[in-house]
Amino acid sequence: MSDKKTKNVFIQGAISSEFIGDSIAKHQTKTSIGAHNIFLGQVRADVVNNKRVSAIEYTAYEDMANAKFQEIRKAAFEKFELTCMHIYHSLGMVNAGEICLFVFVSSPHRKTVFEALEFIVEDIKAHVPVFGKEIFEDNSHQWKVNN
Amino acid sequence: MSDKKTKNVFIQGAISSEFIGDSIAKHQTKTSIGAHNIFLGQVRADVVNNKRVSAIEYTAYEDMANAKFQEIRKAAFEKFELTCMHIYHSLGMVNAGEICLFVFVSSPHRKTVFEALEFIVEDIKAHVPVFGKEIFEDNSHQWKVNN
Amino acid sequence: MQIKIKYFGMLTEITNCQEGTIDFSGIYISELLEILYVKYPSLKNKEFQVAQNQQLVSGKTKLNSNEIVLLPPFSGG
Amino acid sequence: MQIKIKYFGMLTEITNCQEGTIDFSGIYISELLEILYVKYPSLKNKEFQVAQNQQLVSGKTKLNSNEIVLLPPFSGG
Repeated sequence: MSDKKTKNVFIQGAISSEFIGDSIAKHQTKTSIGAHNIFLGQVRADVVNNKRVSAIEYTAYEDMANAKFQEIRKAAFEKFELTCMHIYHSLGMVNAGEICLFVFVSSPHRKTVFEALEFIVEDIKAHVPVFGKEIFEDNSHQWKVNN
Repeated sequence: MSDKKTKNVFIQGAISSEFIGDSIAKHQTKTSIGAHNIFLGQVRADVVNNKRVSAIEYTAYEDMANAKFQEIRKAAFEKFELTCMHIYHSLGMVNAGEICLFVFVSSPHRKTVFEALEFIVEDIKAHVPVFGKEIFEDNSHQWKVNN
Repeated sequence: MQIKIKYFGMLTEITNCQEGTIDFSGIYISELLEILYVKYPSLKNKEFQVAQNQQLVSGKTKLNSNEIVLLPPFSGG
Repeated sequence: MQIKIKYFGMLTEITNCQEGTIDFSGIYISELLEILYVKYPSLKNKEFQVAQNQQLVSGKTKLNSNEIVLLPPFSGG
């Protein structure tokens, strides 16, 4: 229902370490920044009833999710003195050990990035319609539950 | 005076985004990790009396600093359920926009990494004998003060 | 009126589909849910939220869209 | 006894060197500082801490090393 253009936060498959490194490099021209804080969610090979998680398959209600990410961005920029903020989330299969969530905030000062990053990550976990299906090595599955 | 072997935390010059990306990549085999949190300190081009900071030159009382970093590591591992922790600090010249501090913590759970990272960064700022000389564009300087 | 219903996550295992349509002549979301509970009885035992126009809504909300989305607990990140 | 004194950061601009030696026959760090204040009067106006064996010490500490380090406020990161 919103007319706002919303950026697509989703990436197909895992988020690579090169992508993260490149994203860091792009901030070297922004010389008012004194502190970056980065959160990375990585798929854990949890063992449940002797079966090991080999991957998580992510699906999302994409339109609503992108709108929610946009709302979270807006709220964070209003609440904290941030120079920039980037959010990326995987869709589809992400293997254990690979990265599925990348949240990156930058500010002149460190106190700001610590507060902002935790606020944003908790908001994403609670309010963005993304669904993780944990695939076990025997191809059975269970639906991930956040806590 | 201590017999403990202490790891050298110092890197000559800026910490590159490739180095950080590589460090992230190395954690993909550690599949008990669910959350990483990374702090990056970047040299700000602050303007003081119409002069702009072009670089910071870092010196340190290296033996004591490495021992302190080791103490901080030990305290953090005792206090938090961390899977791993890495700390790197620049020595020598780091230009505005470049990275001078890289602190990286990983854990099964996100709450742990948020708490641990802030604890470690504040401890470094307060207790490690590192000294920043802010070099202005006209080659004059002032000594950096943390707050 | 034909209403499109979308399902996500574990709910798709109850409905065996990602979307369907139902014929609806009521006013409130709760009435629409009653129809879905008849069609998919085990939906009653599942925790989910309802979205209309990309906003979460309660059963007391009036239907004002021809698309409704059923969302199980979020588990991103 | 010959004591090596190391200076860091802004203190090196007062001493014009990164290290020096002084001849010392006292017991306490505070006595050693008195000698340094005579040698470098403007050191008195500077904020600094003293380290012995890589530990911060107070003036009341006894000297038990032949190397003492003067550290201005830390500004890493």
